[in-house]
Amino acid sequence: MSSLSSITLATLTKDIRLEWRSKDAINSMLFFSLLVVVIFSFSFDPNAEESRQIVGGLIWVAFLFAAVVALNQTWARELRNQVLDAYRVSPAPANALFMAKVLGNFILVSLLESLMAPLFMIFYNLRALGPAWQLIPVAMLGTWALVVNGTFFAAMSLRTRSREIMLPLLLFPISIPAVQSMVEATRIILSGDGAARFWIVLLLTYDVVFTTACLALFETVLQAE
Amino acid sequence: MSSLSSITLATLTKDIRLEWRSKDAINSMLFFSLLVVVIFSFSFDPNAEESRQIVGGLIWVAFLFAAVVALNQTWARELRNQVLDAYRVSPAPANALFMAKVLGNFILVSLLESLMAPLFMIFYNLRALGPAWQLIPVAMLGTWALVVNGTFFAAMSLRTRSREIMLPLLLFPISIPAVQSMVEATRIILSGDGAARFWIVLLLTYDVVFTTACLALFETVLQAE
Amino acid sequence: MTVSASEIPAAAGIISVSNLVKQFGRFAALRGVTAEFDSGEFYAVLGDNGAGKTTLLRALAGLADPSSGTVSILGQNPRQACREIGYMAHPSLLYDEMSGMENLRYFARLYDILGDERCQHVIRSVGLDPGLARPVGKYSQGMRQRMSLARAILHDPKILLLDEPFSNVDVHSAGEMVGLLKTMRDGGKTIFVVTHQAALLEGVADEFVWMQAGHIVDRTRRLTADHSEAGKQ
Amino acid sequence: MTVSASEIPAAAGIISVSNLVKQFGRFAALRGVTAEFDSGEFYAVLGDNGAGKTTLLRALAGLADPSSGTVSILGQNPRQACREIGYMAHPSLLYDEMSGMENLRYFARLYDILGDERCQHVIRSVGLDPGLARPVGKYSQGMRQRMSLARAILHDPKILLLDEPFSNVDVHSAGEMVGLLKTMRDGGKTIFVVTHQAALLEGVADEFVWMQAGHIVDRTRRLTADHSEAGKQ
Amino acid sequence: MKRAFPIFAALTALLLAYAFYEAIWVAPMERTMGDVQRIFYYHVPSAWTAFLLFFVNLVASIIYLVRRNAKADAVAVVAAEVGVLFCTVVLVTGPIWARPVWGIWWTWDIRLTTTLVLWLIYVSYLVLRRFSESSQTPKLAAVLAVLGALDVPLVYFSIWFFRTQHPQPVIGGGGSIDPRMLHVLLINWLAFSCLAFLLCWVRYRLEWLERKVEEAQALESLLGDTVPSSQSAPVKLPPEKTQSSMGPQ
Ligand code: HEM
Ligand SMILES: Nc1ncnc2c1ncn2[C@@H]1O[C@H](COP(=O)(O)OP(=O)(O)OP(=O)(O)O)[C@@H](O)[C@H]1O
Ligand SMILES: Nc1ncnc2c1ncn2[C@@H]1O[C@H](COP(=O)(O)OP(=O)(O)OP(=O)(O)O)[C@@H](O)[C@H]1O
Ligand SMILES: [Mg+2]
Ligand SMILES: [Mg+2]
Repeated sequence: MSSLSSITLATLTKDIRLEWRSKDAINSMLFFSLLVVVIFSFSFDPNAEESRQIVGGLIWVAFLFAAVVALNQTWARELRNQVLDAYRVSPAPANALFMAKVLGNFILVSLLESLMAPLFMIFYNLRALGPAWQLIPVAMLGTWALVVNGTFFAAMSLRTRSREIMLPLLLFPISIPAVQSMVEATRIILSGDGAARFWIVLLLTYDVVFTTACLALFETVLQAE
Repeated sequence: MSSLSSITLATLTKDIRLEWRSKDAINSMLFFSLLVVVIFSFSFDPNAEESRQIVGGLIWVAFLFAAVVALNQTWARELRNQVLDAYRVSPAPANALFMAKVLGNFILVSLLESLMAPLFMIFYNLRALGPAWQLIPVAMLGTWALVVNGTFFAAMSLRTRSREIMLPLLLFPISIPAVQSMVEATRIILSGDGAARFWIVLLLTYDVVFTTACLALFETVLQAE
Repeated sequence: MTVSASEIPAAAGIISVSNLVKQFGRFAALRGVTAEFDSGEFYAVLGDNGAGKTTLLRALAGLADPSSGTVSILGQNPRQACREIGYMAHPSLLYDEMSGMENLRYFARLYDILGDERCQHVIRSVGLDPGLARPVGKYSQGMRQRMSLARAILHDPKILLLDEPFSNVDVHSAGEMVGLLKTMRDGGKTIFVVTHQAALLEGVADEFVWMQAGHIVDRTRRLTADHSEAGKQ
Repeated sequence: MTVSASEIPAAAGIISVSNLVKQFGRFAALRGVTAEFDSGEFYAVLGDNGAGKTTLLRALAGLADPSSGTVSILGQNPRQACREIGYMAHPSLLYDEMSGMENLRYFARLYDILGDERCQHVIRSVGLDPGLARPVGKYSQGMRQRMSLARAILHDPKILLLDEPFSNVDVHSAGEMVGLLKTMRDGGKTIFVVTHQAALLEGVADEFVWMQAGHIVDRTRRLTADHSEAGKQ
Repeated sequence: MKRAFPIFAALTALLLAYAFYEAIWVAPMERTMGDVQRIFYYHVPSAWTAFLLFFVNLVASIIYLVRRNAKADAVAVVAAEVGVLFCTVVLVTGPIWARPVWGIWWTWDIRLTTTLVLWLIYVSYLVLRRFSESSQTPKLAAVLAVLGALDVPLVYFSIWFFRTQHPQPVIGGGGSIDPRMLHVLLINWLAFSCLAFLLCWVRYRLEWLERKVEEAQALESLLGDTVPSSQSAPVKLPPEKTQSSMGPQ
C-alpha cells in the first residue's frame, strides 16, 4: 500500500513537472474554455431572462466538452514512445498509475472550472439565490465523477481505432446520471427553490460506485494489449 | 481548370469509397451526435419553457461541437503514411485537394445535421412559427461556413503539437460572426417574429469571403512543412 | 550532356545544389551543401544518424523549403520539375485501406495519367501482381516497399529519390529491390538512395556520397573504409 | 544449473516456452513455439519481417497475453518475474521531455529503487554522462538507444530482451552497443537480441535463433549460410 | 441437436403467428385509445425481452472476467446485439404509440428515459467491440458491460426524482388490466422470448463458427512476408513474382 501511494505521488509529480515545463496542455485548455464561454454567450443571449434560467445546464455542458478535450490528452504522453509498456513491465501496481492520472486530471479540470465559472458569472450576471457554498461540493463531486470515468475510458479507448472520438462515445452514456445531478443541483442552488441535498447524495453515490469499480477493473484494462 | 475539377472529383470519390468501405467515421459520428442531443436534453429540460426559447442556440452549439469532432478527422487518412507528401510532390493543384475535403466534410456534416435536427424537434417538441423552409438555406450556408473554415484550419493544425485541440482554438474565434448569424436566423424563423433575411445575407457574404480567401491561401498552407 | 568519369562530377549536372541551408529552429540540418549530380548515375547517400540525409532528399523533392541556398533540377526549381521526380519516403505514402491497384489509379489521376495499363505495368515491373485485391495495409513490409517504389516510378520520372528503402526489410527482399534499382539505372534514370546498409549497394552504386553534420564530406566511387577519416577532415 | 554446450539446450532452462500461440484476429504471429533457453547465454533472434520476433519478445516480457500456450521464466509467469526482466523495444520507452537522469529516477521509483547512485551508475555504464541536462528527445538516435538500454538494465535484471537495438543506428554506435552487451553477458546475464543485422553479432552471440512464420525453425551456434535450408523444412 | 433447431424455429414461427392473431383480432379494443393500443402487445414484450437479454449480457460478462471463458464472451456479444435490437423495437413503437395518444413523440418519463439510456449504453458497448483493434476486445467489452450495468440504477434514481410530470401508465399500476388483455400479452411475451432465443441461437452459432474459422485461418494464413529467405540474395528479380509465391506452402 505504501508503494501504491508513493508511486502515485511520483507519477503525479512527474506529470505536473512535465506539464509545468511546457504548459502546453494547460494553456490550450484555458484558451479553449474561454472560447467555449464566448461561443456560448454568442449563442445564448446573456441578457435574455431565459438563458439565465438554464445557465446551470450551460455551465455543465461547457465543462463537459472542455473536460473531454482535456481527458483525451491524458495518455498522450505515455503513448508517445510507448512509455506505457515500460510501466507495464515494471512491478508497479496499475492503480498507482490510474490514481495519479485521475488526480492530475482532477487538478487540471478544476483549474479550468475555476477560470470558467467566474466568466460565466460575469457574462450572465449571475447571483446565487440559494446557499452558494454548496456549489463547491457539487462542482468537486461532479468533476470527480467526470474525471474518474473519463480517465478510465480514455485508457480503454487507447486500444481502439479513432481514439479521440471513442472517449465521448463511451463516457457520455454512462455519465448521464452524474450530468443530470450536477445540472439539477446547480439549478436549485442558483435559483434558490428547494434543497440540493438529494442530488449531492446521488453524486456522492455515483462517485463512490464508479471509483471503486474503476479501481477494481483498471488492472485488466491496462494489461489488455 | 478541368484538371482541378477532375482531381477534386477523383479525391472525393476516393474518400467516399474508403469511408463507405469501413463506415467507421460515419457510424461513430452519428452516435456521437445522438449523444450530444441526449446530453443537451438532460442539461436543458426540454419541458421548461425557457429551453424552448433558446433552442436555436442549442442546436447550433451542438452542431458546432459535432462538426469539430468530424473536422478533426479530415486529414487523418492523409497523414497515416504521410500520403500528403505524395500529393505534395505531384503536379496536382492544392485547391483540388481542398475542395474535395470541403465537399466531403460538407456531406458528412449535413448528414449529421439531418439526423440531429429531427431529434431536436422531437425532444423539444418544436414547431416553426415562421417560414420553415428558410431553415434549409440557413443550415446549408451555416454548415458551409463551418466546413470551409474548419477544413482549412484542420490543415493548418496538422503542423502543430496537440493537433486535436488546435482546431477549435483556431476555428471558434473566426467563426463567431457565422455562429451569431446562424443562431439569430434560426431563432427568428422558429419564433416567427421578424425576417431572417439580413442574417442570411450576412451568412452568404461570410461564405463567399472565406471560401475565396481559403482557396487563395490553401496552397501556402499545404506546401508549408 | 556527357557523364564525367572523374571523381568530381561535371559542372553541368542534372541536379545542382548550391549552398543549401535548412534550419529547424535552433538547429541546422543542412549547413551549406553545394553539389552537382549527373544524369544516369546511381548515388548512395550515407552518413550517421542526423547527418541530414533525409533533409537533403526532401529539399531535392521540393518538400522542404530551404532556409537559404538553391536547388535546381533540370534548370528549374523542384516544384516546377515535379513531373521528373519520383520520391519514396520511409513511410509508404500509400493508403493502407486500398489495394495496390486502387492506390496507383488514384495517384495516376494526380499526374493526369489515364487508363490502367501504366499502373499495371508499373506494378508488374516491381514484381507484384496487379490483380492482388488485398489492401496495402495487409501487405508484408517487403511488398509494401515494392508498392511504394511502384508509386514513385508511376509517372516515369527521370530522377528517383529513395529514403532508406531497405530499412526493416529482410535481406532477401532488400536484394531484390537492389536488383530492380540497378535495372532502372541501366535504363537511364538518376537514382539517389539513402541507406545505413551501404554493403548492399557495393558494386551497384556509381558513387557514394558521405554526409556528416549537414555537409557532404566526401564522394567516392567505391565503398572504401577510409571514409571515416574523410569525415574527420 | 550447468549450461549445456550441445546444439539443443538443456531441458531445465531459465526460460521455457511451450506451444506458444499468439493470434491477432485472422493472423497468428506465433504458431506454437516451444523452446528452452539457458541462463547466461547470448541469443540472437533472426528472421524475416513478420516472422514473429517482436511478438515472441513481448510474450516473454509479459506484454502480450498468449492466445494459448505458456511462458515460464524462472518457473514463474512473466508478470511475476518482472523484476528479473529488462525489456528494450524499438521505441525508446522514455519521456522525450525529461533528461536521461530524470527518466531513470522515475523508473527507479517503479522498481522501488531509492537514491540516485544506481541511476548514475547505469548511465555511466552505457557510456553516457549522468549530468547531461538535455531532454532525451534532443538526443541523437545512438544516444537514445543507449539511454533506452540503461532503462532496461536499471533494476539489474537477469534477463535482457532487446528488440532491434541497432536499427537506424550508425555503424559506429552499433559496434559500441555490441561491446556493451558482450560485457553484460560475460557478467552472467541472459541476453536476447532481435536484429536484422546479424553480421554485427557474428562471434558475439552464443546461439542464433532463426524464426520463420511464427515458428522457431532452427537454432545454430554459428551464423551459417545454411539456415535458409533449415527454414524450408 | 441438429434437428432441434428447425423444430424450434418452426414452433416459434407458429407461436408468433398465433400471438399476432390474438393481438389483432382476439384481444378486446381499448376504450379510450382504440386500435392503437394494440401496439401494446409488441411494445411491452419487446421491453421485457430486452431487459432479460441485457441481464444475460451482464452475467456472461462477469463470468468472462472471472473465468476468461471464450464461450461466455460469445454469449455476451450475442445477448447485447439481440438486446439492442429489441430495445430498438421498444424505442420505435413507443413514440408511434405516443404520438396519437399523448400528442407528442417523446417525453422525459422515467421509463422512456431509462430505456433510452440503456439503449445508448449497449450501443456504445457494440461500438467499442467494433472499434477495438486488439485481441483483448473481450476484456475491454466485459469491463464496459459491468460499468454500464452499474449505471442503470443510478439513472433510474436521477430520473425518478427529476421528471415529475410523466403521464400515467395507460393501464394503472397493479392488477387493473383486463384478464383477456393480460392473456394476449403473456402469449406475445412467450412468442417474443422464443424469437429472441432463436435469434441468439443463430447468432451464437455464427459467432462461434466465425471465431473457429478465424483461429484456423490464423494458423494457416501466411499474411506476413514469409518468402523463404536465402542468404545469397538473388540480385535478379524473379520474372513474375506474384501472390502465388506467398501462398500457403
Ligand atoms: C415513447 C417511447 C416509449 C418508451 C421508450 C417506452 C418504454 C417502455 C418500457 C421500457 C416498458 C416496460 C417497462 C416496465 O414494464 O416497467 C414499457 C411498458 C409500457 N408502456 Fe411504454 N414506452 C413508450 C411509450 C409508451 C406509450 C406512448 C404508451 C401508452 C400510452 C406506453 C404504454 C406502456 C404500457 C401500458 C406499458 C406496460 C405497463 C407497465 O409496465 O406500466 N408506452 N414502456
Ligand atoms: N522537422 C524537424 N524539426 C526539427 N528538427 C528536425 C526536423 N527534421 C529533422 N530534424 C533534425 O535535423 C537533423 C537531420 O535530420 P535528418 O532526418 O535529415 O537526418 P538523417 O541523416 O536522415 O538521419 P537518420 O539516419 O537518422 O535518418 C536531425 O538532427 C533531426 O533531429
Ligand atoms: N497488434 C497487432 N495486430 C495485428 N497484427 C499484428 C500485431 N502485431 C504484430 N502483428 C502481425 O504479426 C506478425 C509478426 O509481427 P512481429 O512484429 O512479431 O514481426 P517481426 O518478426 O518483429 O518483424 P519485423 O522484422 O518486421 O519487426 C506481422 O505479420 C504483424 O503484421
Ligand atoms: Mg533519415
Ligand atoms: Mg519486430
